[in-house]
Amino acid sequence: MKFLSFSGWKTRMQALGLALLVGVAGLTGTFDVLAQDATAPVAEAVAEAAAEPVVDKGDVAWMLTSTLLVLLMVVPGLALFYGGMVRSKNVLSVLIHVISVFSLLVVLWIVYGYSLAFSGEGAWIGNLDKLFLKGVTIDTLAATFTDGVSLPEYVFVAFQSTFAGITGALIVGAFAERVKFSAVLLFSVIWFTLGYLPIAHMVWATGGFLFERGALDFAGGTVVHINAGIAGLVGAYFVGKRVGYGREALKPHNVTLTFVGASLLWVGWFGFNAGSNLEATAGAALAFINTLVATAAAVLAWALTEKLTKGKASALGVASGAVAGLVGITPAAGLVGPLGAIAIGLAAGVICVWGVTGLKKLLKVDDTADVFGVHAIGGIVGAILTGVFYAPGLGGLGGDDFDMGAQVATQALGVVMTIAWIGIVSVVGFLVAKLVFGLRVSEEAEREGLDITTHGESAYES
Amino acid sequence: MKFLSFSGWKTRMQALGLALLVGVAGLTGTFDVLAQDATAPVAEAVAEAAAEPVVDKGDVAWMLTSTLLVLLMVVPGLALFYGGMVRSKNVLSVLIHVISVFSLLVVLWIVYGYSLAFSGEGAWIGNLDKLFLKGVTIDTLAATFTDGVSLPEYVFVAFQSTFAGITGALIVGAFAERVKFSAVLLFSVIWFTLGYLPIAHMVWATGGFLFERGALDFAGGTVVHINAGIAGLVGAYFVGKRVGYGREALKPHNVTLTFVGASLLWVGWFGFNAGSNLEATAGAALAFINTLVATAAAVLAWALTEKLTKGKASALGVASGAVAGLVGITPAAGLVGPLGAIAIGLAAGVICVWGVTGLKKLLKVDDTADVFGVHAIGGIVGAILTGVFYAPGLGGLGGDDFDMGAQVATQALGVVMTIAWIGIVSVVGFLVAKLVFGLRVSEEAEREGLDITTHGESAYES
Amino acid sequence: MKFLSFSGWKTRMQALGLALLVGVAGLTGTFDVLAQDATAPVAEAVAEAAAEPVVDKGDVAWMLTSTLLVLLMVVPGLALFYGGMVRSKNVLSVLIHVISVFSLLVVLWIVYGYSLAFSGEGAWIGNLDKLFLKGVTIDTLAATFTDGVSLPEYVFVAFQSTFAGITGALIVGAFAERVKFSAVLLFSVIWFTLGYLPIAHMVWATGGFLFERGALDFAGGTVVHINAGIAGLVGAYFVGKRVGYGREALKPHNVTLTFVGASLLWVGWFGFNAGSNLEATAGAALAFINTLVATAAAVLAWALTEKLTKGKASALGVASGAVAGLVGITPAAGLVGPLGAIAIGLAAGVICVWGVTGLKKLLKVDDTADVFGVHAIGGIVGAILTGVFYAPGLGGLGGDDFDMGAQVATQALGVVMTIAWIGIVSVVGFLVAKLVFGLRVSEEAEREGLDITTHGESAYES
Amino acid sequence: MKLIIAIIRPFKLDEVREALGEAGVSGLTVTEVKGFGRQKGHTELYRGAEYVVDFLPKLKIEAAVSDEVFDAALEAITKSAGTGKVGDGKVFVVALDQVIRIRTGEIGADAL
Amino acid sequence: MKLIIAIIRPFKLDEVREALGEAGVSGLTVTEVKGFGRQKGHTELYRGAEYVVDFLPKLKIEAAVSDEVFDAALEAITKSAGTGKVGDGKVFVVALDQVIRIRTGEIGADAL
Amino acid sequence: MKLIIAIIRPFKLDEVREALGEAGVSGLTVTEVKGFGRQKGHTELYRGAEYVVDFLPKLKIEAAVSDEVFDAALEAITKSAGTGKVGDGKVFVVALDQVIRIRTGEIGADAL
Ligand SMILES: Nc1ncnc2c1ncn2[C@@H]1O[C@H](COP(=O)(O)OP(=O)(O)O)[C@@H](O)[C@H]1O
Ligand SMILES: Nc1ncnc2c1ncn2[C@@H]1O[C@H](COP(=O)(O)OP(=O)(O)O)[C@@H](O)[C@H]1O
Ligand SMILES: Nc1ncnc2c1ncn2[C@@H]1O[C@H](COP(=O)(O)OP(=O)(O)O)[C@@H](O)[C@H]1O
Repeated sequence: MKFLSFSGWKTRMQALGLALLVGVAGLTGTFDVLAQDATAPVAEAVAEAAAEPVVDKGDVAWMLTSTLLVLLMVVPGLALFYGGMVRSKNVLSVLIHVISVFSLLVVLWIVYGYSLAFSGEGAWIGNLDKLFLKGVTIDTLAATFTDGVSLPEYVFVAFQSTFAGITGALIVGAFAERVKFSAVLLFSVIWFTLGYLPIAHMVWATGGFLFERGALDFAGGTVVHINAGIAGLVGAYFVGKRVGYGREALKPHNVTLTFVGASLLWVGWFGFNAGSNLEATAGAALAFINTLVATAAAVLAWALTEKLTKGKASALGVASGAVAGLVGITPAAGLVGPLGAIAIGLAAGVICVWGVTGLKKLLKVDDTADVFGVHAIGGIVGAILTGVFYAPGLGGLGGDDFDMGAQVATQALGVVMTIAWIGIVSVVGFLVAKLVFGLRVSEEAEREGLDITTHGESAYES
Repeated sequence: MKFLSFSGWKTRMQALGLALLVGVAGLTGTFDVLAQDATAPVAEAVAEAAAEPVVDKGDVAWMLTSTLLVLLMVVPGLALFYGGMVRSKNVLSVLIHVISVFSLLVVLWIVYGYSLAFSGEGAWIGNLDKLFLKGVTIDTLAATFTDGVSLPEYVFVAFQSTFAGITGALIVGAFAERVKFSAVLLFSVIWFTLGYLPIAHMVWATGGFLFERGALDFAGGTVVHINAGIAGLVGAYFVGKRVGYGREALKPHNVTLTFVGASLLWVGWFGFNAGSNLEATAGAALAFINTLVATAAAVLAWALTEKLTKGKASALGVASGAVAGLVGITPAAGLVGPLGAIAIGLAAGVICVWGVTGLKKLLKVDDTADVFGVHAIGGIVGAILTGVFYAPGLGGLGGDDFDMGAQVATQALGVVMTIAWIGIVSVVGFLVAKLVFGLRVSEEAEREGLDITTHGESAYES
Repeated sequence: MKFLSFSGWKTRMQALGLALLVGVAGLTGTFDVLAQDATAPVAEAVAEAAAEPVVDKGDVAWMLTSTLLVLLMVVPGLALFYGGMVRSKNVLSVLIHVISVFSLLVVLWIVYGYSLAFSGEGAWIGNLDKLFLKGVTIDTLAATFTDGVSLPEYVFVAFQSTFAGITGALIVGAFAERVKFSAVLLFSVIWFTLGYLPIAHMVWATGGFLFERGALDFAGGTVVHINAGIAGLVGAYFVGKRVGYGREALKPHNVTLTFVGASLLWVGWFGFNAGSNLEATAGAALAFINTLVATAAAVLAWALTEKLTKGKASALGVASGAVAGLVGITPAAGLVGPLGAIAIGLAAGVICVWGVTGLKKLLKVDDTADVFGVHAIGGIVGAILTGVFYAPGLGGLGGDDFDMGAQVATQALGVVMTIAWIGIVSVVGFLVAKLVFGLRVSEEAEREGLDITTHGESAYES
Repeated sequence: MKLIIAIIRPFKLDEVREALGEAGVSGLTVTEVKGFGRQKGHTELYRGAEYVVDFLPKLKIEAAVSDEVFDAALEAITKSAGTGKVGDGKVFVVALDQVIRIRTGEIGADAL
Repeated sequence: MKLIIAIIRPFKLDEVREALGEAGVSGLTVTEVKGFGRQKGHTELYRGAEYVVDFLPKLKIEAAVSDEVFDAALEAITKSAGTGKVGDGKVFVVALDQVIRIRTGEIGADAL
Repeated sequence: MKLIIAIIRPFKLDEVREALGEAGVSGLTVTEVKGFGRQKGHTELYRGAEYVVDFLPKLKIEAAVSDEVFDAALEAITKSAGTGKVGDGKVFVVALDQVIRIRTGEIGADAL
């Protein structure tokens, strides 16, 4: 296993990268100890054996619905969630970043992403056999978690493409309001290729390193949220703070939009979480109800935490709480019971308040939309607690031989590997983007706003 | 049957309560006359007998979709519908009320709501056997209206939880812009426990008082809309009028948002209405097309009524017309034919214009978002007309022995019982909330706006 | 195949009408040459034979979902897409036009639309056997493209009603900000009756002129988009330019809303395109993934074209690009492979930039929301390219005997017929509306804005 | 002629307008402004940051008045706009050289 | 030097700006305001309530001018802003004590 | 007493406010305005049309000051608002006849 080397920008980043490397190396030694049978219900990407696999139209209906729900999460969901949080002079730039990165990654997914993620059974990455969807036709199938039950492969390709797309789009919230559009696009390609595809393969594909070790990640807590949160954090460091940060009030220009965005994220997330069951069964229903109640609990938890610590519960708070709950329940969605889900939602809601306040201050970073504080922190909370509430005694679906300690260790391994891998890839990505295009617009352009200066228009007129 | 007694706050409220009590008492005497076999297609909550019940993935797909559509109705749908109608200084408070009440009730639904509503076959309320969803697992099933066809119980729990949540959220529109957040939350819990759960049980659960009498309420005209409308009306009286009401122009700050909200209510309502069929069959399709055409008819009816009576058809009007039509068709959705649905839509559209203008003036109440004028009035129109257009001769699904007079009487009974029960519970709820927290913010806080004073933020910045 | 020349303005329109008539007559003579077996997978409206047709609940679930997605496209999708593009003093009028026209057409669909479009097998129009949905019940079925697989007829009626509704609603964007509301409604009825119903019948119904000739139009490229684009263009000519056009900056008042609208159009379009498969099969999945990737490609293509030609990629551009891609892929959705879809998306993205800039200047027309430049141009690009990428060698589903030249000619025939037919009908419709109500509000009312002057309200208050 | 410029609390607009009307002032022009002064703003919370909102929403009323009604106008404003709490606002008076009614070309007091 | 303050109809802005430009006025500042005067507003309908909108959207133009161009500027405005209907607006003139261009520190007419 | 009217770049507000505070000015009123002057606006693109945005967003600051602090206030503004690039804005000074504090009825310099 080789990692890319890189050289100085901020020594802080180097230190971080090195520390992560060491951490991973250390953990790698414990893999055999932690390893256990991959009994977790994760996808065998494409059916190969399975005599006469059956395709059920109910599954197809649900999975198509789920796929479009993930699109709904991105546009307009995420775009509004982020767009409302920036100043009105930058809202269009955020919308453009979100839709462009998503579009770009969806196209790249067809070109080589799907193949590298889901074709072949290597430990770290797939192969290029399905470049340009070669061999994928209206007749090919993809396996579900149930033997003998398949989906049209196009369904699986489409569903997974939206996961890649949303992960990339999540990142851009961290350095909004000052980043160069070209740099965002270049970074996205690098991160997608070297970061997202390997992690997705490792976690979800047969033969994948973490998949084989039994790491539980029902719908993408590590692959999507920790991943995006870390890449965002690195980006926020590299791009630097906004002009006026810490002095002026850099307020959301439209909290209503942010609320709408959070609401659509909640609605769409059922596709994300219950769709990850790949079938319209009671398992999907469990993932569904967990996604409902964990989020509700997190909304209440965030509001209460704000009320107790600051005296007032805010709308930005309930919106953030919803997202925190959603992130937290993602890895656990189909694996824990509703009470476990409520517990995870409460934990994510409370801890992420700290993620966007105390921790954020500690990190001295200007993460515009708190991608790190919500997605990475909430993702870590969820990943670890999945290992806890999977326990049958706590209402989870784990078997009688479930070993909580071992599972939590495996979960931690997944978290640390993702942090390390994505941390390094992100550093590389931003360094390259910096060299090629530069990362920031001029201070004058930033003052005037990216909408006018980069995109030639302003969002609002009377 | 005992009702709670209460004493004075506004004599007006007492009089109302008493009148309702008397009305109910009178009607109760006629129950046996009205009673008939419960042939109406309403749910037996949980399958018990049914040798080898079948779960169809198509049903699961549709019901999961329906459930998330109801969530879409609440956030962002209802939140925007109401949020656009208030002044910009209060929009966030409305959004927070809607999402918090919904979240709270969904969590309480898991804790004791589902059990009290759907476990056990009492006439007035269920039992506590399924507290904390005890005994509900990935393997338990819930019955549909078709013998031998079941759903995973989690689907039913989730679907029904959103009904409870939206009903509570609907109420808050009536006293927006001046109510205390804490009072809203406390009232919601009281109303949910003493009001919503009994009514839902009575109407939808086997053994329920109205269920057994054959009251028709396909998707919740009484349980949801009349219920919310009455609670809202009582709340608007108790909380009192907004400062400046009647003198200043208390205008919607953003009619576009209200329009978007109404649109999403329309879209989501298919989950509400066609989802209430519990299966993806022609019955769902009938409920679906009725929900489409009744609403279209109501939009046109409201616009035309405004044009004729005021000279101009407004956007707030078409948005309100859509909601009125949706409310009106709710109890009838799967029971009448498309022409009956158009008739109901036209009636609801025209009559609710009066509900929010003439009647509102008569009542001398400041119902901010016209929860009473649209949801209670539209709900009553729909409940009664369901008894009419259910007639086979009018395109409805009623059998050949259908007796319109008896059915309309049964429908009226359901309406009156709901009004009485919820009226009393709401009075209790608001009295308690008044005692504990007080109902209103200070006049100064009201002037400055709840967003800043209660929630510490403002919605819009440039 | 000849194109028409014309001169003059009022005379120009007259000439256009005449020329179109002549053109159609001329083209009709070539039909037999172009005709070929109707192997295209288009719907037989209602099952008649089919011993024991099967209804699958998965299909019902998907088709109900698809139908509501088309509603989502209209309200709030299209309403916001257009509403954001006009000035704030006219936004409500646009919202009202969109929802009213949709509502009106949905009701008319029940009254006579469905019958004229899908009952009977004439070449040009159906019959009146199903007036007021006579004979349509909860037990009647509609055929799908697969023998022996049916849908409840109500599903088909509802699905198709939304197509009629959205097509009418699309038109109103072309002459927004100055047209009379009454004229819009009257025109819509004329155009629906004489324009939409015949074209829908010709293209989609058994016996229909174009259907029998094998014109490929998977989801309505001609029936919906070229149709709406042409009607819009004619309307923009008839209604005339906005006051100030060409001198003042008539800017979108809220590009964020337009972006949200475009996003919801994308999300909803899966119902439109993948729903047109009528079953939840791999065919729907193909239409689905094509709708995803073509749009993504068009977003990138439009942005890049703007960047290269104007120096800056705009948000209005990516939003328009998404819609252009969606329009382009519509006729091809279930017929080409994903790479073909990407190609179509790229083509539509690039060419429609010209449609809304260069071509628009040439036409000297004030098409407020560029209905012609995006829907007609994108529709033509898509219709023609469907004939290209249907080729099996290019990844399409065409058989081995596929003849690209002949198919493209058939496609062109469909395009020209639609342009001619709708051109003439629109001229008639606007002339009648002009005579009856007049087409434009007064200049003073236009200056003050339609919201206040026609609808008695303003959208935004503080 | 004088130009009276008054900064008032937004919710006082209707009262002030009526009072001015009674004092004989027939027209006025209103602008939404943000005011900074002794009155303390609320604290707003955003993720990880608190801002004291120094600038409070106020309305600026401008009314051109003839010398005859000037005193009555001043009194009308000060009476109708006050609440007695910090932040009630200020009235500024500036001499007007000239007034023209665009529609008619009338000048001076006739134009008011 | 004078400060010309004109209240005009919003759609007249471009015409007025051009006219002022021709009259030799090189800069101006525009504010969105609400005007109350003789012109009647429309009635707006909201559920169960009708409001007469007294306050109509207007634009306020402020232009500081030197004494040389003053007369031409006044005429430019009154000519270009008129429609002859009630609500065309007013022009107010105030004496300017001083003008400074921030960028250069120039003062007086040079700063205009 | 003088009324200082300054047109500045929006992002300079905080600096100017602080500078004025140090100069002894305790209150001010801010309006969002659009300015037209030498500074060129950006070109905005809309479908098939390009518009040069002549009017740029500026802030107008109005501060009533006593004669004592007048000079310091002027200097504070010109120093804190400048960037040296075209578009920094202007300061206009108008004589104030009277100032009244609504809350207390104080008049003149006491009211500031
Ligand atoms: N010197 C000043 N110049 C211009 N505006 C002022 C001045 N002082 C106060 N204001 C305006 O008056 C408003 C009220 O002033 P403030 O000091 O808060 O209370 P009060 O008027 O009761 O003393 C401020 O918000 C500001 O808009
Ligand atoms: N005395 C005044 N002081 C300040 N502004 C005024 C005054 N009178 C009128 N205005 C402004 O001028 C606008 C037009 O005035 P109005 O009386 O409606 O028509 P006209 O100018 O044609 O007489 C008003 O809307 C208001 O903004
Ligand atoms: N004569 C004027 N009257 C009123 N406002 C003016 C005048 N000239 C300039 N301004 C205002 O000052 C702003 C800056 O002026 P500009 O000519 O662009 O740059 P500078 O102040 O650096 O010379 C303008 O946008 C406008 O708001």
